[in-house]
Amino acid sequence: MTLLKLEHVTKRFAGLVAVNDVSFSVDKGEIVGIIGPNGAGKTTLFHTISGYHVADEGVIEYKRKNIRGLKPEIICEHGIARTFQIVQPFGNLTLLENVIVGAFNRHKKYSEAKAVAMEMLEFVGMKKRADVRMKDLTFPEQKKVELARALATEPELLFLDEIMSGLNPTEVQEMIEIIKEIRDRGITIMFIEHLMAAVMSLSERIIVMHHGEVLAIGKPEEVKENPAVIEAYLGGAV
Amino acid sequence: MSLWLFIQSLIDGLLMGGIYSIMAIGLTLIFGVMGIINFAQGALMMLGMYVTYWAFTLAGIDPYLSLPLSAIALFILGALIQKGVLERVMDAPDHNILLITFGIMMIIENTALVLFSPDFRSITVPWLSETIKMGDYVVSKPKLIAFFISMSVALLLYWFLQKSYLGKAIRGTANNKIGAALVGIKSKRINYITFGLGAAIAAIAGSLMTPIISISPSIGHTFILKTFVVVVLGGLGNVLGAFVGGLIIGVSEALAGAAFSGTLNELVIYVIFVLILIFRPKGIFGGGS
Amino acid sequence: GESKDNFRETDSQQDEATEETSGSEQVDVIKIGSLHPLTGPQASEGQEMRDAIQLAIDEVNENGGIKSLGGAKVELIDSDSENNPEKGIAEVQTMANAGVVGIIGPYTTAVALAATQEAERIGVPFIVDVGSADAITERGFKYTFRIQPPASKFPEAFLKYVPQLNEEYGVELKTVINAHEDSDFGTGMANVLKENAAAAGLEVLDTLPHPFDTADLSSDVNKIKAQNPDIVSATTYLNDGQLLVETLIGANVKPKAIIGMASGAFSNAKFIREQTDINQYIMDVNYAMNPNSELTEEVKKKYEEKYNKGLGPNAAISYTAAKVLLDAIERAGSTDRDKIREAIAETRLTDHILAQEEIVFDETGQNVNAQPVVNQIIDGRSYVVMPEPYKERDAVYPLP
Amino acid sequence: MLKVENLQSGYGQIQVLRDVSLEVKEGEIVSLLGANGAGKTTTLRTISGLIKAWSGTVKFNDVLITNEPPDFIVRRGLIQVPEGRQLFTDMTVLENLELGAYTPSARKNLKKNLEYCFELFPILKERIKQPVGTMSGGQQQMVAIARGLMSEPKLLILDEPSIGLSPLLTEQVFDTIKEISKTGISILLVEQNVEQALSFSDRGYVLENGSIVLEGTSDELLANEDLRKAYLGM
Amino acid sequence: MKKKWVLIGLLLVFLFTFPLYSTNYLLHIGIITLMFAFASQAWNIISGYSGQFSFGHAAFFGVGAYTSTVLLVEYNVNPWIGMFIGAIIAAAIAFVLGFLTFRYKLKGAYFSLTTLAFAEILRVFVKNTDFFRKTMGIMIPLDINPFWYQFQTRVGYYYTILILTIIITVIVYLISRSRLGFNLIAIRENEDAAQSLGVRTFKNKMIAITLSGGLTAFAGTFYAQYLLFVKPETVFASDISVSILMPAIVGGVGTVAGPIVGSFIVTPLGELTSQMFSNLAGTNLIAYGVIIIIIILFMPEGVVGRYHDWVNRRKKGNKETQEQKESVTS
Ligand SMILES: Nc1ncnc2c1ncn2[C@@H]1O[C@H](COP(=O)(O)OP(=O)(O)OP(=O)(O)O)[C@@H](O)[C@H]1O
Ligand SMILES: Nc1ncnc2c1ncn2[C@@H]1O[C@H](COP(=O)(O)OP(=O)(O)OP(=O)(O)O)[C@@H](O)[C@H]1O
Ligand SMILES: [Mg+2]
Ligand SMILES: [Mg+2]
Repeated sequence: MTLLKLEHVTKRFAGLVAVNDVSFSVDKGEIVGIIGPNGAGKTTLFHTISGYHVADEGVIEYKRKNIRGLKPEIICEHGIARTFQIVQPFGNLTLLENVIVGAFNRHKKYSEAKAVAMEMLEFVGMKKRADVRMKDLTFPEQKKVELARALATEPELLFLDEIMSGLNPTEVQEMIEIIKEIRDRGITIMFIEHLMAAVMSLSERIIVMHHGEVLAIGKPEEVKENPAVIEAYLGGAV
Repeated sequence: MSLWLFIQSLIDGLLMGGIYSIMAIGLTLIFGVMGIINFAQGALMMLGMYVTYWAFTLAGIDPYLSLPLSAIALFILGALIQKGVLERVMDAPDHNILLITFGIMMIIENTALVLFSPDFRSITVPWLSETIKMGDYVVSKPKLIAFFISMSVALLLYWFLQKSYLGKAIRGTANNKIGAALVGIKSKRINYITFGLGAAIAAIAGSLMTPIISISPSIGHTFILKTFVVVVLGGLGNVLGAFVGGLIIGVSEALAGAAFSGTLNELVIYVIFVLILIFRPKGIFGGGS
Repeated sequence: GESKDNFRETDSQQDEATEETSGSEQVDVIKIGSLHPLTGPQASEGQEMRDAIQLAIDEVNENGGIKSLGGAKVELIDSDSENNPEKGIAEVQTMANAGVVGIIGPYTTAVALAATQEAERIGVPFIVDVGSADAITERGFKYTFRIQPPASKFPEAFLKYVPQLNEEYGVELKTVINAHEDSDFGTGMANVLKENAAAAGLEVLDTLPHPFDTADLSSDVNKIKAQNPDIVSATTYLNDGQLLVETLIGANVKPKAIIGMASGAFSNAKFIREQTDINQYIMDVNYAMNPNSELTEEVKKKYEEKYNKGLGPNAAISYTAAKVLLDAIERAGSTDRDKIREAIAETRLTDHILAQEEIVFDETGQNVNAQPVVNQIIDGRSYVVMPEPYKERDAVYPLP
Repeated sequence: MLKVENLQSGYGQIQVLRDVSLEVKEGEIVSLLGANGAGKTTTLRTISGLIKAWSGTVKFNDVLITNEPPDFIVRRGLIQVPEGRQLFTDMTVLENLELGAYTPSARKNLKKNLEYCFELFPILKERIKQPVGTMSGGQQQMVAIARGLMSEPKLLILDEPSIGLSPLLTEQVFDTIKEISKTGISILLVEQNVEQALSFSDRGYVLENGSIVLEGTSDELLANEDLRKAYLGM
Repeated sequence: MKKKWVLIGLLLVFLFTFPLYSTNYLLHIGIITLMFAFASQAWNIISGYSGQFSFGHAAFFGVGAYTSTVLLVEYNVNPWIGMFIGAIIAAAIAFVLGFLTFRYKLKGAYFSLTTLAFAEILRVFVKNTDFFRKTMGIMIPLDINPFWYQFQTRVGYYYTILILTIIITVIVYLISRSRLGFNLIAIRENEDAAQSLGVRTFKNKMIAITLSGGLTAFAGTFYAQYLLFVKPETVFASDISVSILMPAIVGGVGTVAGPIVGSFIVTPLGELTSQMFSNLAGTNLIAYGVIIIIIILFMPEGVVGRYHDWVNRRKKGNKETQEQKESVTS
């Protein structure tokens, strides 16, 4: 079943086309990786889908409903959650309180929200530090809490923007497991990442962006071999 | 409204606007660039007025000659305030800084009250007291001078902030303190300079106004609210915006004063303010939404 | 109605405080309170008034204190109202607890309303020196007295005197524009002026309010210029009044007369003395000191010597208020607040410095004979030019 | 060149570093490795004077710089490209780079260094007028590195410079680091890209819970079983 | 936790029995303190919790004071009822203000200054409107009867404002633990992040400002009834706005106890300094300014924030030493 569908989506910033005529769709239960050079428009694409930017052109459908132009909070209520490439913590709140905010998306009662939040913190392995203030964490740690926070909103579709940056290979491995488990809980995932190891092992499909356009879509192996992708993005690596 | 009334009001409004501008320029530096909501700005201006007043009364120094004196004196005081107090709260939330500057205002004002007594004082400078008459229209000399100095200060400060290394360092420090430290900026010193400059400009405003109005320790109150309005109207930290914002407020106040009865002209400036902000939430030069 | 009798609190604390001072008549010091704005924009006037009260007290002390109380000395407890009603209430309380037998104050209406109400609750006599709203003495309070004439008296006097001036000097100045500060003080007078002008044969072309701390009056002056009235009348404080005159001159506006109504500038000693290049022939309908009394000269001199500033009419009123209170204490021969209140109510003071008949209070507590006179500034001095018997010299009317 | 001895520091009451000692010699590339939250960034911040050392010493070119203000340290040529980038986001790319060359010595070579940075990251030249805050994450990282280079470092400290960079650019940045190092500039590098980092470092230290638990040449470290397990996931 | 409730209980006992052993003067100070505690608590909702810093709460205070007074004087409406009508009108005005500002995403200083401008607009409007008797103000006729919100002695006023303050504190406490409260704090801390978590920022801010404005009006009515007159320059003054925000900042913004604790510091402090420095006018305000600055320098998170910090640190300290012990043994 198609969960998310983009048709000819374009987003411009004064003279610069950051996302250019992008079309693709994502099925329920998939894990889709997005890669592309810096400034290719990946984050802008996430922002556009999740309502932080309004697409200048094109159609964005989620569960057959047009969500283009809706506000981020409404899109979240529809079931799309996200994390940020540049972390957006509630710095003065504790980790628990950070996640409770997310949990309140589906739960009205404090006690319920708190229970959900605790569960999510435990899930990402941060429960121990539930009472620490968010601003006292390192960036990778904050990203984990952001993940817990996003999960606490109980989404069906989850966007992760470079959630593994700053993790060492072992930690990346752990994160990969966590993401797989999220998928196993029935949540569809789109993620942006520059760590090829992670991208290759997680993605069922990969979308490659370049200059705001989709350069290639396909299975990891196909994409890896694509000369255009190698030229623009991978270089000699991997 | 007759044509005469319209044009005369326009002239008066522009000139008064120049005064609001010069007040706002100092504030926009402190408020917009450093992020300090400085309630004490009016009190600093008041001190500038007293410097000019005493220089004139005790030593017969012309107000425009004592202008550098009051600027330097207040620069030093501003830097000391930054060093003594504000430096310690630069990272604190805005509302704390706000209350601190409120406290500073009380201290300065009441110290002036104790030292100088609450009496209203004014100076009469012979060569300034004649107005310039052009037919039926009159132009106040000290206001005209204030207008041009205000404009020059705006342009100079704009150039300084945008083009000079020190100016960039000031903006950089305001934008990211850690970043500034990591490129070798002495951010503490930069902050002394910035706050000092803001205070010095307040002093210039005060000196320019001394021939125009009577001074007393609480004179700052007359201007502070309007000055805040002008700063926001021009866009925080935008020096040219502050200048233009001052003119807008001055002119609209004068025209509304001519058109309406009562003190509704005060209403008009606030309504204009709210309207402008609604359509240009970052001030007139801040780029609309 | 009957509720008013209930208004006084029967607070044990309060009674104790009173008893302390009233129990025996062997007292060493008698305290009286002053409540004025000593900080903020009104501080200049407030401090002048406080100083005048101190002067009156010093005089009594130098002359052997309160004789009926065995020469007890009088002490001033002064307090800062910050021109804030709540603060006024608190200060009345503090002073009452400190044992004052009467309070003098407070300059602005807002504080006057709150403070007199508090004094009424406690039962401590409160003499309003300056505080203009008619309402202050219209609430049926027993402990409130007022020296200055109520606000409505000024425009009434204005409307009486101007036709007289017209007649005496054979001119027809008919049209008036009234520029006034926009608190109840100026607005109240402007209203009365507007309402009653026609009956006096005058026409009010416009009334132009401004905030007392304004920095610019060019709008108002432009409007005056555009309408060209015979008379510019003004109710102002000091700095706005001065600004008004400066702006009028700067804009080359030449009315045939500038006449203040209780102007804080045109009767201000400093303005009169120092602003000679702009103040020539400006008139003011205001309460004033009696120029023909030697006592006035003496008090003025003492005040000047002691405080190095001129005695203005506000301070003169405060001085008089203190005199009234001290006189009442002397006659009461007691520090009992009620007895003093009664003594104040029975005041008949002829030996005073104001330009008015004997000081007598009516049943509302208003000094009934309080009356404004017409002053005119001539060559750096203010003269009473109307009415008899206070008149010092002829007016220069209209402006040459 | 840089000598850190028995450094202790932390945030508020919480101690992070416990007796950290390390050394970077003239012209060396040294890697500082460690898990998330081990204290790498804290070490670098303490060296640069951004947070106070509780005890211990930092010497740079034989000058004691412990607890000197950051600008003092920067003026001596110890430059850091920090975690979180710490850019002047409201200012343009060009202004950021100009401020990079704030110290008098760096200011002299502003033009030349600017050219060098633009050569390295051509996109920055295209975007000199763009406010940095509106740039993509990777682009911002480029500005951060470029700003560091503008300062004419003698010792360049890089806290995870490859964060957010595409593989191609990561490669390029590592090449640049090698190149810089060849011009005689010493490098202290924190990287999660452990294998790659060690491949061109001379030596490395491993930090765990605020203490150095392992040190050695890159080859030694790469051969270390524990390290491979802990950081390379194998 | 338990300790906290004992503390609150003791405080309540103290507050309720206060009139028994206080003087009239202290009672007056107590009343003013509670009144600003109340208003500051209301301010706390929009400015403390959701971080939208209002400089203009005098607007709502003034509307409360004027509404009940005009209704009483002109239409003989009982102030107890007028108080609620005042709150509704203030809430409506707050709603409009919120709509104009939040709809167009005004934030930070831009929002603060707009609120200030709004208060000024109301002040200038009232002082130019005949219906409100311009600057003459309106006197409330004396009619001492609790039914008409006038009390024989201060004690009645004291209990009225005490109960109002307790009610608003309970309301704020409930908000702080509710979804609304978390949403507001999230907005304060990071609006983008809040949105990503489904927090309807506009709606929540609208609720907060409406509630805050409406509640502030109760303090206004109280003030009018206590002084028995209203004037534009006393109830719409920017001084009132400052008096409203000061307790919360000194006590700790965004905390339930902050505004109360803050008011019990700020108001009596003003009195204390003016008693102690009564010799030379102005020195009292200098002292006051100095003390306020010192408090903020040393307790940047407010007195309550400071207390929390201290408690947390103790807890954490204990835990930490425990952990260290454990790690040593293992
Ligand atoms: N500002 C701060 N206040 C309090 N604690 C902090 C602060 N910054 C970091 N910490 C804590 O100090 C410890 C060490 O942090 P540090 O940033 O040095 O780690 P790191 O090794 O750089 O990790 P990473 O790989 O995640 O960047 C962590 O537990 C972190 O939570
Ligand atoms: N608010 C904005 N205003 C102007 N330009 C912008 C804005 N946001 C992004 N851009 C530009 O749009 C382009 C795409 O940016 P985007 O953040 O989507 O890149 P990205 O693919 O996520 O890159 P990275 O991998 O570095 O994160 C970049 O050139 C960036 O500079
Ligand atoms: Mg990105
Ligand atoms: Mg780190």
